[in-house]
Amino acid sequence: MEASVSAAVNVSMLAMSVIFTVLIILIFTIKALVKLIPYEAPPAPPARKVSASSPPEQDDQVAAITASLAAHIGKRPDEFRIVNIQSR
Amino acid sequence: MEASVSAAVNVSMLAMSVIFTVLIILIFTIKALVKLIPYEAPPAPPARKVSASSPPEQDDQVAAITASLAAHIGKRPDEFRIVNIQSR
Amino acid sequence: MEASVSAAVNVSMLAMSVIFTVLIILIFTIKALVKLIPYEAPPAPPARKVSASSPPEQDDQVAAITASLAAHIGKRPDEFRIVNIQSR
Amino acid sequence: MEFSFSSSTQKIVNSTAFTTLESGDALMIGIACLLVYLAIWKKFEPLLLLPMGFGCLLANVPMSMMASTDTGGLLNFFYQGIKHEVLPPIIFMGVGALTDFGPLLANPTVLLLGAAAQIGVYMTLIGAVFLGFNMQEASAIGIIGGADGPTSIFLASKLAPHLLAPIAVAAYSYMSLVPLIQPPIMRLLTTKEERKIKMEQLKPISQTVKIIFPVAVTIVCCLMLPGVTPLLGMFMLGNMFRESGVTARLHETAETHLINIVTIFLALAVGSSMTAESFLRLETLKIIALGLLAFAFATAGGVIFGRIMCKVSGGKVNPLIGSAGVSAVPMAARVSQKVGSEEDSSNFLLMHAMGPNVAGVIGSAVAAGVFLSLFGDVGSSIDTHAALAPVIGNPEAGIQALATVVEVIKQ
Amino acid sequence: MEFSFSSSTQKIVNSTAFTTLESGDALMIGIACLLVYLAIWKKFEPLLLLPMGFGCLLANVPMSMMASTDTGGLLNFFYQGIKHEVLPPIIFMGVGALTDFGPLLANPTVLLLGAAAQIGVYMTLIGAVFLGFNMQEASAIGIIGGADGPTSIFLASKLAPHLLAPIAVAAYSYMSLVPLIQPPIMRLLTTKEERKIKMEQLKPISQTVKIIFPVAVTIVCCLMLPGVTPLLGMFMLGNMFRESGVTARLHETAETHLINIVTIFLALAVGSSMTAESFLRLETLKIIALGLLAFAFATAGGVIFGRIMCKVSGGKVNPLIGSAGVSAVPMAARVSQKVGSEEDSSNFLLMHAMGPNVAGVIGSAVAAGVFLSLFGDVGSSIDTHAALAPVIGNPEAGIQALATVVEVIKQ
Amino acid sequence: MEFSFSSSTQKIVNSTAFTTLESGDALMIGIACLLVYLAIWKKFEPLLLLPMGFGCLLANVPMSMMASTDTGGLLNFFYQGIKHEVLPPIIFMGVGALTDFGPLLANPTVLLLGAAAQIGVYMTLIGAVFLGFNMQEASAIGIIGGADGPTSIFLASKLAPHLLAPIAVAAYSYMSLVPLIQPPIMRLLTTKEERKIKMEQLKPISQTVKIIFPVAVTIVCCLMLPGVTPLLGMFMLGNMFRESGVTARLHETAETHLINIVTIFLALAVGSSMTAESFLRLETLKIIALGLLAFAFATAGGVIFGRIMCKVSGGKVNPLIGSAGVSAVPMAARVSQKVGSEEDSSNFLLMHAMGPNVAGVIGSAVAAGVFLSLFGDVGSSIDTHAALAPVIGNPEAGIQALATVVEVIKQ
Ligand code: NA
Ligand code: NA
Ligand code: NA
Repeated sequence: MEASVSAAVNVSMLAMSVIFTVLIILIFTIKALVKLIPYEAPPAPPARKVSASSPPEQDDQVAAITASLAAHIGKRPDEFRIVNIQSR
Repeated sequence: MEASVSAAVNVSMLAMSVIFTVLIILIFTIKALVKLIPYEAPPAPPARKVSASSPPEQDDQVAAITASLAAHIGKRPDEFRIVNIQSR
Repeated sequence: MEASVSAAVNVSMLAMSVIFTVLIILIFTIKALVKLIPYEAPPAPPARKVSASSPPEQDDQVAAITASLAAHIGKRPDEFRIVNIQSR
Repeated sequence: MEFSFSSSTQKIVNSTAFTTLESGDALMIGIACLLVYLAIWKKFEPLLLLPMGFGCLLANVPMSMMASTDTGGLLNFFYQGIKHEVLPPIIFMGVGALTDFGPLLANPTVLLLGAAAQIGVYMTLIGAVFLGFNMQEASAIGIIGGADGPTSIFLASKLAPHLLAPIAVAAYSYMSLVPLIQPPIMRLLTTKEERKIKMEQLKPISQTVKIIFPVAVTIVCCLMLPGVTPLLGMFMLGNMFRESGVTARLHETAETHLINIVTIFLALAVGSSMTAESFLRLETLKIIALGLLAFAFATAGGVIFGRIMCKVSGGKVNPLIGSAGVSAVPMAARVSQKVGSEEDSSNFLLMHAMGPNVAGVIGSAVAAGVFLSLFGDVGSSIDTHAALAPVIGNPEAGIQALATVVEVIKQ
Repeated sequence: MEFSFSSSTQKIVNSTAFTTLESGDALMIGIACLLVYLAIWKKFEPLLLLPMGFGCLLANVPMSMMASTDTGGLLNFFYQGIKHEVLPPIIFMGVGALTDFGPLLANPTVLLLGAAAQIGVYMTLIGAVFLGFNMQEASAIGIIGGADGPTSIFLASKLAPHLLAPIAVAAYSYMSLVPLIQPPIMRLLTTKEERKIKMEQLKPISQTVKIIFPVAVTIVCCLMLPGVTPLLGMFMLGNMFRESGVTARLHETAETHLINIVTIFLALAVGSSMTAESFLRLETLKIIALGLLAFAFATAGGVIFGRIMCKVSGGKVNPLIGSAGVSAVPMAARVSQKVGSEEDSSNFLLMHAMGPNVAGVIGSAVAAGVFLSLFGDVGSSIDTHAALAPVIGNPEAGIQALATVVEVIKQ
Repeated sequence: MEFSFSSSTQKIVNSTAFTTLESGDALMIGIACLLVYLAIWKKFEPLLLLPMGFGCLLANVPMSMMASTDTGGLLNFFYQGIKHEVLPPIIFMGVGALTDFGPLLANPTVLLLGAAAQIGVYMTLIGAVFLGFNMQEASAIGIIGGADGPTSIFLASKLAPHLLAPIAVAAYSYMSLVPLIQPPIMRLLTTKEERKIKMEQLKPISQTVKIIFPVAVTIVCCLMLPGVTPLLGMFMLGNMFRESGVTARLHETAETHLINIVTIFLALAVGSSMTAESFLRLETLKIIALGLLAFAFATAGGVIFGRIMCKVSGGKVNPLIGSAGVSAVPMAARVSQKVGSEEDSSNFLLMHAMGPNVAGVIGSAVAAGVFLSLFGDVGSSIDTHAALAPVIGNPEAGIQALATVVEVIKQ
């Protein structure tokens, strides 16, 4: 038997110390993080804008849908206008 | 040509015998199984209990929802009580 | 320095020529393809046939459903008849 | 190194595939396009034949390094998964996850139909030997009659890797042609009255039996024919995922994305082995011809044994379900249903045919196991694997024991 | 080669597994069926124990070439993924993608409970040494007390590969038994009043903190214990996929099909190492016994430290959440909830117990890291990998540095 | 072995990464955090840069065995997939499954824009040679201007593996910066009137053409430039899965979980090659600078050729769609749409820009093919693969033929 029980006890004490050391460092890291970056309630979702400045993604969608629609109804894209996309 | 047709016939007869042997053993295995474990119609789904002994999973759900709700409405979990979770 | 700028210029001119060559060949390939196989508007979806010649896939479905139903209501498959499967 | 315009041009021109394109390559590219055409417009097992055709296309571009023999190439990498028999068992796991053994368990005697349909395998074996193939090659060709892609690929990669490509192409093509090949044979070998027989409805099966069944099959079949364990064991594991009711996550993965991923790699790899050198041979034509023989005899075997069962049971078995014993799940079962309903539109054979249909899968796996017991040799497998795991332990004690026994018998 | 009917028959009979089936194989097949039974009917971690049991079944069919030691076989191929430590980290990535560190971040001191529960690891280590295992083996056995499957498999494959099978079986079995093992210990070590303590609701945590946390853990822990980087780093990467909000695709794949695929391969491979030779030993019984010890002491350690925290905090901490520090996510946290609600049905400990629960995962990973720092040796890993990448560079400068230091100390 | 408390402590302290952490490692960890920051908060190609940054973080923990050069380590294992050119083609298959060639087929002349944008590649090549890189390195750097991640990684791993990390980082970073880099160049090189041009609506394309197109591209391009077959062929296969209509299962897997899995492995592997030794060099800064040049010239090339097409077509082509020829799908097409709608909000260029956008992908693949024809050498690939498949056949007949030709020319 290569390993003795006393060695095992030594290793165990050491390892538990290391574990507590590492996790205590982690606790302080988390506490520092939480203090530095406090929780802020997420803002209420903004009301849908009806003005020209719709979000850029919707611009894409309008462009894509317009082009498809144009292809489908056989009109040039500037002969009609999509006013609003309503997601359900 | 290493292999002769007669050898092929030999092998074929042997192989068919083995296949039938194996599958017949399987037939009897299945018959034994089906006889030992007859089909039972699944019981009708039990009516939802309204009493305290709700299933353990729902306990968890109630606990989780209560904790979340508590965090949200800013009350302690014991200041209110979730009575029932209705799945849709 | 193994490579000289003049060699790089040579390689660049050559490579651009190759790229244009390959892509021009591709353009003509596409043009030929589009000419050979013109777009045809997809036919309007055919009205559901009510006659005996329902599509083969539905035959399977009717067979499977009939068999299951037979097992469930305890009748022989020929004692009843599924007339139509309506997908929603 | 000089990079003058003219020398570079020369280099590019010389490196185009046109300079080394031979007529064989061009023909193979045509065959690749044919496979793609059949897959898309004729719906010939498109999940396999489309990537297989495309792999063939890529492999036959000269200097593309995409043939299965191009060490270091992409498709050679996927090909290792066939060579080392990793991919077919994973596909079989997915097939198991997709298979419902309920109809078989409700009427286990139809396993005999799955056995009888294997006659196609052996008629083809004899035919192949007659045409000059050796025993290993003939076995790999014969199993086309098993009508199971992964089983064919698994056996071919073990017994006759040089014939893998034509065998795989034949197996999947004829599988797609089942609705054309089978009906005339079925009508020829049965009477109108037999085709009108209505079968009793199947009795329901306990879920417990469905769970125990894969374990039972594994123990029974693998103990008797250990060589088929990778294939049959994984098949049954997939079915356990399905029936156990406690491994929904694994079941879903096995029957969707895992089988799909492996199918892509396997089909590309098989396609990459379709080079002019290996495919444009007389052997390929022989295999194509033998494959048709295999399917025809398998169908006939199933139907004739169906008639026997019909007689023995006193007319309770419709012989048309016998043809489903070739497997080709679920195509062959649909054919039984269709031919039956032609005589009597109120005759519903589909569920009854599903039993012999899955029995055919087990039957061909067993047939493959018999071949592996007779002709299997793990030498090549160990050689190639040596690269992956240098610390070769004791090479397969069982085989050595077997060799010893054979030695003793010889003396 | 002759293929007379009689010689062929002889060959087939000799190649059946029955001719070489020994009682050990049969017993292992029985154990495989037991595992499958426990997985399906007792719901013992079925995602792992079902394929593990099935892998054991396949591996113990003689001549099936499915044991982890059968070079060239299918399950040997999957086993390479354990041997080279590829599969456990990928599983850990998926676990990270499934883990919510919110409760831990809201109350970070519960990390101490995750540390305290590791006492189970060390009591078991001492016990194992007492029973005659050497230090490496004892470490691998001890980590069963960490109650994390992938961590156990990862450490066992590094420190004691010959004990992998019993360690994995013990780890997953006892994890399933947590609802039986823990409650009596929890009731024994706490008073009725302590069990009734209601904890303050957790405060919400900024998403930014949740995103930074995995990076912080990786830097802090991996710099201190580099050996555990594959495991802990991938765990944290999975969590980044979850919390970052910009990698939804990767998150979904990591927590579903990727972890499922790897689970199938890993469990089959572990099962394939359960051969009679390696499993039917006295050591296995010792490991099973020590595993129970590990879970019991881990639970006790957590609960006792919970009482200390209760005292120190002036009664704000319910000691029942300490037992969740063993990990076994989320089972152990549910046990805390259940035992707590037995005393007072309005006491909701689940969320509070999730903190120590995930802390326990980090704790065992750190414990594994300590073992690797002390006993880790990459020799075998390099040997096997040599086959995959012949151009071996400098074998791990760090370890060499370490070796030098050790040399110096010895002098 | 002694395990006294003090000697063990010493061992642990010595094995922490702190003892060997050098300033380079620390700096690289900082760079890793920067990449993660850019990925999450600046949304720089997060699917790639997040795992890449995390891989860099893990690789730079000393003694973690996670660098791409650590034989036997986890990320070295994934790195083999780049080294042997397996992962980029699989990603390209997924990209093909996500690509709609409809707009390109409706207006095939825009392929010229995809060709013109490659001027960025060559201006960068010349610049790189000017800055002292050799021809292979300069080619790999130049292809950053192709604005295709997998193409860049594929070419870099073949021609200049030591520059893989900075090239990949530059390629993905600038791709994310396309909305910032392109607009000023586009406005500078076009007149207000040109930007207002409205293009005719695209005509619909037969599904049959969409199916035949990938086969046609494969045959035309791969026969002319065989070296690019793994990349372009797999790209077209993915597109076949999409358009054929008969392989929905494979299509879904290729464009979701398979590409996701491979992306995780690829990005981690690229990140793991970002070690202090390989990344903290003057070359990296040069490459970052050249990459910006590449994107700027590619944009300019596309726009200027757009003006030419505008002239030739009699004002029917809006030159703004030229910038989309750099690829960076679909970002660059969106930029065309945005800059166009700034002048006239009723101008819808997005669909028209999708044509040159996907043409740019083909264009860069062709450019990569030209480089491979000129400078490709499979030596290293064969060397490393030798380990995987010992039975090396004839090493790539085509390349040998090429070498012979080169010899002949030299004389
Ligand atoms: Na069959
Ligand atoms: Na733990
Ligand atoms: Na491009």
